Amino acid sequence: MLQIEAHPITLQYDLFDCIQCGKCTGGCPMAMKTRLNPRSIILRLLTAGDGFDLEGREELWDCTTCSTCSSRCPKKVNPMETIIGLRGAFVEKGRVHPNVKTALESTFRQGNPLTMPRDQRGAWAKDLGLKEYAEGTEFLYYVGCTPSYDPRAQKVARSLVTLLQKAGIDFGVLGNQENCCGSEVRRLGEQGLFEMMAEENTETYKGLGVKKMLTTSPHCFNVYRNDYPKNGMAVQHYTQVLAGLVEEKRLEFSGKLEKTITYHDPCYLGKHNGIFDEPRAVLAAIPGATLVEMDRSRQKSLCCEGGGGRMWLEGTNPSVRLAQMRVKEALEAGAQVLATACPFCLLTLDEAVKHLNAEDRLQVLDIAELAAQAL
Amino acid sequence: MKTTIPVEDGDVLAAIRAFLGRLLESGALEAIYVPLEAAGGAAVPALVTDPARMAQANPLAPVMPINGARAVSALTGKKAPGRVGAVLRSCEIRALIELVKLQQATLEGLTMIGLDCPGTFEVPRYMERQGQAGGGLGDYLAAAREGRDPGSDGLTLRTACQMCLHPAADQAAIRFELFGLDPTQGIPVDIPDALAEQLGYSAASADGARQAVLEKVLAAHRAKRDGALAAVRAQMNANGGLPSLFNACIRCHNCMTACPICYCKTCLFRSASFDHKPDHYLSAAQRKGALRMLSDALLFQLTRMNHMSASCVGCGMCTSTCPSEIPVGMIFSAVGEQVQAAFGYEPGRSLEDPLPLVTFQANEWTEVGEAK
Amino acid sequence: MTFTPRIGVYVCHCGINIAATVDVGAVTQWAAGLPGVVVSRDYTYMCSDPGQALIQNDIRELGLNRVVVASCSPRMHEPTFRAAVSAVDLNPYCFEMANIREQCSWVHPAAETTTQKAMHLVGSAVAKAALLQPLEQRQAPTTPAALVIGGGIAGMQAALDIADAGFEVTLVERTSSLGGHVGLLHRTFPTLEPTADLLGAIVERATHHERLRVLTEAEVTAVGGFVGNFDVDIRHGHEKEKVKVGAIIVASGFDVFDARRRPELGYGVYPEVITTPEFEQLSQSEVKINGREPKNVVFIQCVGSRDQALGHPYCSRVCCMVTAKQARLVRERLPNARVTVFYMDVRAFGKGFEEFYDATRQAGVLYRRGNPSELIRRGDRVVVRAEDTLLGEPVEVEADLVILAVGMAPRADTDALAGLLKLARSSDGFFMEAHPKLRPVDTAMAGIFLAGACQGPKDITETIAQARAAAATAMIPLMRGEVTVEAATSVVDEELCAGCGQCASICTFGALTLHPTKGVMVSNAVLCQGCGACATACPSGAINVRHFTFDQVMAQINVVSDFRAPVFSAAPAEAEVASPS
Amino acid sequence: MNEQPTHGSNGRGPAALVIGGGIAGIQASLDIAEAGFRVHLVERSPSIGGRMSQLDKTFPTLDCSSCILTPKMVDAGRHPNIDLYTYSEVVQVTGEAGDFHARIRVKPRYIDPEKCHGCGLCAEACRLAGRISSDFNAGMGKRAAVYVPFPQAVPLVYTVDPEACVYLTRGVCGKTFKCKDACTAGAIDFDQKEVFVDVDAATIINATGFDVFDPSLRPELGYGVYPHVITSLEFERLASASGPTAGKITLDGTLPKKLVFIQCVGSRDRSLNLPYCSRVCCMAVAKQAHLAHDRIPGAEITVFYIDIRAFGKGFEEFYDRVRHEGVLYRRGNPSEVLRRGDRLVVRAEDTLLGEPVEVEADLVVLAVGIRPRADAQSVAEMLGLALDENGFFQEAHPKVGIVESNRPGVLLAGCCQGPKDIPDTVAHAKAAASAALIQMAQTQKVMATAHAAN
Repeated sequence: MLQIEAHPITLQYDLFDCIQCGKCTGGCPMAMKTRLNPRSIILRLLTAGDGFDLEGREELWDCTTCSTCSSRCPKKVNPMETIIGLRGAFVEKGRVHPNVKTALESTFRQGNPLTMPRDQRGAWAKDLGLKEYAEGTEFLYYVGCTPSYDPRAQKVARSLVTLLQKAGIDFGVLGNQENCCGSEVRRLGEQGLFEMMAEENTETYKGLGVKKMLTTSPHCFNVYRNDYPKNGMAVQHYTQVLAGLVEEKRLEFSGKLEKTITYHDPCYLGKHNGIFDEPRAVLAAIPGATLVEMDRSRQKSLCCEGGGGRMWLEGTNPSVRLAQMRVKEALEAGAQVLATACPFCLLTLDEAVKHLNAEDRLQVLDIAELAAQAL
Repeated sequence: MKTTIPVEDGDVLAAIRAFLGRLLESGALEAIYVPLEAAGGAAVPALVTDPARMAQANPLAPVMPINGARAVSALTGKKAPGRVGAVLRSCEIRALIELVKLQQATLEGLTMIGLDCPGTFEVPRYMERQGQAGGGLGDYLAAAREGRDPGSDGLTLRTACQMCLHPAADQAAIRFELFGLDPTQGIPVDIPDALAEQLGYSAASADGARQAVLEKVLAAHRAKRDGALAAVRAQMNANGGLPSLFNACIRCHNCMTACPICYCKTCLFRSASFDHKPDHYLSAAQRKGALRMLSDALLFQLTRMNHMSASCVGCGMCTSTCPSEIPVGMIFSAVGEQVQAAFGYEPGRSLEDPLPLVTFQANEWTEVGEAK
Repeated sequence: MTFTPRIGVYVCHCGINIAATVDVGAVTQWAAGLPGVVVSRDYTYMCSDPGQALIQNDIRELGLNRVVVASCSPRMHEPTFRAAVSAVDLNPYCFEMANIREQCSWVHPAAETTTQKAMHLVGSAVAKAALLQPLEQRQAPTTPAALVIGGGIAGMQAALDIADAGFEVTLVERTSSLGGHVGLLHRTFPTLEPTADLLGAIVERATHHERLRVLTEAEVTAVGGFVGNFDVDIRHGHEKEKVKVGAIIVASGFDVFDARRRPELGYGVYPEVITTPEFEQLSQSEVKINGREPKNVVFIQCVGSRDQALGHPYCSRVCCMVTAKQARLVRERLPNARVTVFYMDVRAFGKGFEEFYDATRQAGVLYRRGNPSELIRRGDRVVVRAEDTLLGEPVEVEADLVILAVGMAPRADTDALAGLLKLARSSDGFFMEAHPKLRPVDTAMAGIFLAGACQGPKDITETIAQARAAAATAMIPLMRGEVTVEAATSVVDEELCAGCGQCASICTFGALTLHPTKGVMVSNAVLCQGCGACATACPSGAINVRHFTFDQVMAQINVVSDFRAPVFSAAPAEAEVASPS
Repeated sequence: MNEQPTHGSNGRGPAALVIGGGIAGIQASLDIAEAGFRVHLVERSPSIGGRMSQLDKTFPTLDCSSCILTPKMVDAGRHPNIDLYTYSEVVQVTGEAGDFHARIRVKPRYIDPEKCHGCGLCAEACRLAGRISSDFNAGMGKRAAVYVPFPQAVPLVYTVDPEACVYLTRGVCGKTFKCKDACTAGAIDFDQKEVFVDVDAATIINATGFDVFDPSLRPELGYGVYPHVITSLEFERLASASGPTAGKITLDGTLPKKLVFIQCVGSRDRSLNLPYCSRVCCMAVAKQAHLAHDRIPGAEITVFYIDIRAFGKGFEEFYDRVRHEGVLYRRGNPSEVLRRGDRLVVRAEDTLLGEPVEVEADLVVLAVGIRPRADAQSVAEMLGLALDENGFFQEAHPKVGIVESNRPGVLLAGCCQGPKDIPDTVAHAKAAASAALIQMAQTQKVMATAHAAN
């Protein structure tokens, strides 16, 4: 039995506003392949009187927090946050998947959920001669855990650094001092740890007088922009910075890239924050590249199933993988390169291509890598 | 565009006088409002049409007998009589912008000539020193160059100027930059392109240290301001409160006459509504046991505060004209600052910002009545 | 010679309503001692004929020049007593009421303090009465003509009604033809009859009515004056003309919601996705999409309505029935096509609507409760992804024709028209009516009325009803031939006014304007409702509201703010104290 | 139109006959009278005001109903162009458009309206004081045999209830008439007889209003069996300050903790041959749920519905607000109400949960639908009007002829033509007034030329 009080949750998340219209479940990518049904959860919370039993509701961990439900709700209810809240109840009672427990402890101790040592964080960039961030530098480049430690994702960070240097951007990094932004910690329901990290990081950035920040991952960008306490810091995703540079002609591509590319909108860039055009502007500026759009793009992009802590959770129905569906769609669209702008998408789509052994027909690359190739 | 006016052997005033003269000679302007030097070193505000008279012009005189906004309002009314110029300090320009919003003046046909304002002294103190207050013009400009307080030999700037946060006249069409001025490089001036061609000036950017000096002056003024306002607010909340501050008020209404924002033809307190009948005073006294005679002294101050606190630009004229030396300007700035913050309104910033009382938002002031 | 007030005070028992908690006798006796009072009486029912006769006899015999009645709220019987005093040649504005019922006896227990409060209220009315000035209620003649803005069904119906009643009407229509949105319809619910002849009859009457002048490709450029005497500038083609009218009816209609603002529904991207207005056109010819007759038709409700995220929280009221009607048309034209309707609530509320909705389902239209989340492409078909909330599971419905039931939105140029006529807009962006329940066609501006969807989404029946209601209200000033100009309105003292315009910005009725040459503000007595907001806003105290002047109000405040208990005047009142006859 | 219409109170000139003194009749009469024509307003009950006077608050603005209705009643009662016939009914109508002749039966009040000031002393003295159930309060309040329906009645004249008064039913009432002795104005007169008045009218407006569905026709909901099952009109009277409980929502002195509202009782119900939607109940329930939430701290309120029809201006926003305040809307049409211990249980299927549910309730409120007047058939015959298949008066055309009836010159206003809420009723009544004004303006011109001719 895992009984919780339903009424306080209905008030905290304004669930009474819900008119049960089903738009959330209708668009939810996980509802097609698992028992996850946001609308039904809300109704069961509303009608549960005081006791609501979380026992056996594993599908709550299937949610990828892609925010399709919350972004489309006509009554501005937030089913995604409600699910995150319910995950908090699991965490409080210690009932979490072992992978999640390890990831949370690792973040607490090592400042990253990948159980990697803190003093290795800056290692990827040791030969790139990057500047330690000091007050007065225009940008803080916040690298993020996956691009710092994961070999495949490190390539993205390196490409991005090359681009920034080429465009003469004044930026610095925190190297080993950089701490996890806590985005996935909050999505996994560990609100306490997240708030502690948010305060700590904010103090660090305030101490350093950071005015502008750019991130590799849309998840870090989203958490600094929407979840952190207002600290007067202007945060941008790197595709926004690159799009600006391309437009101001401060970054030109001399090389050629004769490839048909299709762009997968990462949920935390598109659906969460409405950034659809900047990534496409960068791709369009690459000489020789032809851009094709998949049907499910922009607001209708299909989630790669990597967000919301799903990098550490298989989910209740691993037989069907959204990433594989996405790869098929890319192939159908006639693309040779599946471009994206998020380390999680990169890894999950890359794995899906390997799983469908389609490496010869389709390459998964980050926009930073494509842009760097075309320099 | 930015240009510089040549200065022969360091005489900044002469250069400015020449510039103003050329404005009239070239026909760019028919008349210019600018203070003229008069007997005893006084600087008397005047409307000059003869270029020759510009020889006595002294816009740098660190004194402000009247707030120029009042003069320009009278001069322009609903429509400027012709191509007129006005040499104005920042607080005069900002007051004028408020008057335009109150339909008491217009900027059509008016060319505002703004000066960086290092500050002004009280008129009597300035007169006592035959115009040499603060060691005369040279020391005054030197203080402006280094961003120091030009006060010296026991004489300090008017408190309003010591705490002024807008020494630069940003809204003016022509802007003279005096902070960080190195006369040898000429006076940096911002002029509209058309006028520059007419007068034969070409673009030239002087990389003066103005910005740094301006920052220094602002920092000093901000510190002085915070201290002064905190003091007067403490007094307001002490026993006796706000009314006690006006115990010395003698109802001369000088502050109302000098204030650029008080535009009423006849103040309510001078109209028939306030010459009460005898039994009014008696019954009021019977009610309260004792009645301050004449009963409307405090009501006048509160009503004036209510009418103009949103537009108070902090020029300090009210303090300067108060015979009882009540810090009226300080009190009105302390209240005005809070009122303006509450409406997110900065008087004199731009014509586009509507007056707070004229705008209505459906869900404004939801917390009225509850203790903050 | 100086004016000496001779005031009569009449305190009413109102049966037991006042007498139960207020010592009416004590109040009457106390009032007798007030300055200027020559007679003080009390009576059980002052509003009755004998009560009024008391006043009239005293005016004649004692030469009263001011009268105060202490009884109920002025809203109840001020007109009654004003008529009574003017019947004996005392100016109606020399009469003042003290409300000692709603503001005293009905809200306080029977106690000494209640009587004292009544005394204060009477004393305050007497103090004001001494300062009252006679005022005249003028009548302003009205021009027996009307202007209607908008040539849709609302505008035409309103114009026809006023013209039928015998008045000249000018109708201004922006486009080149009459009919508005109804002109684009093919069939209408709940009778499924063709709209062509329905509308045709009205357009026919409108174009051939002897007293109705229709100006197409025309628009109103300026409106001056006030109720009964508007002068309107109209641009017709490229020449201008001026028209003088007594009333204006706004029937400017609505815009269709742009479905592109819900990108995930694929409008403008997938050719298979059209809107209900577009289907209405399509249904008049061959129903073909991509060259072939659709087999699976899906309707989606509430596109752009009931959607706070898009700033359209309101219901557009007509789309449920439009969808039902079009579903029937599809069943009629494509018998073997499957028709599904995705809905949240089916709002078939009007007469015959629920029966029509039943018949639609019986005709084989499948209603599924769910608000579709997105449309995706699958081969040559489009797939509607939604949750069937009654099945409790997400579903994917293939379709080769998807029809979006788009809502109604305020017209893009509402701002311009609102500025022209100084009309307010409600939070949903449509024009705001004076009172949502009891004055649905009036606006805050006297003489300007609303008809049709410009005030909020409506179907044809309700549009016709509201148009005729607007016509009826507009006919009143035209038929009376005059408009009563209330006397208690604002007046500007030109000596004090500095022309700063603060009063104009506060006045919601647009009654204050800057005099073109004198640079002082001028108040329009017809538009002014006497609310007094301008008087409080004026820094110079230059504005006074007649009958509520600064001195009169200060006199009342002086009495009321005198908190000492009113003591019975020891000296015998020289006024005659009469007990009830 | 050149010459001014010679109408007004000089007797000549066309007049309108308005049957029914509810908000529809009042609004139509005021518009016609304001335009300068005469109106005969006939109301069957002792006071004008109709159903609206029984309401506490109105949606979506939550105005108090009497605050916005009373001024209009006073205006109608006092308007020089309106002849008010209350406690009267039209018994016969002849003639045709422009020239109708109607006979009005003025029922005896046994009280002289000229003398009575509505002071209420007679009611206090009456032997049956507090023993007659008040139909104004939907049978919940008590009154005497002599009464005014509600304090703001217009005209404020008392009426002796012929079926209740001991003297009128049994010929004698104790040794002395307690009421007559108490009356200081000498207004009580038991010899009063009914009077017939003939009036002419150019046009007739039928604004006879509606009745409310009797939920005992749905026995499984337990109305009439369980005292804590009431109709929405009864709930309105409980919530009203002038009602039997002065606004306290209670039947037995205690505040109900759990309330369940049931929509569509007697509407959208083909089994009772009531297929139509009564249009107003969704918003009425939303408003009542809000009132319950406001006045009963910690109340748990559930509304069972099929479709929520919040279609009017500001309705959806009001519906959003009520849900936001914590009223739980559950989709399902309850099939029965049972007693379990001292509480009631509402059994229904929550069709979104897809399973049957039982909800406990201290108070069950049935949103009863709108029915045509019981005597609609006889009124129709008297006026020569047709009724539609649901028993409401048939309009000439559902889209463009909504105020005209099948008989030229006779117009329809308000709920007699079909269920409407207050704003739609006011618009409909004003539309009828417009048609009437057109008719009278044309009759006016005919009479003027006729006069000129002879």
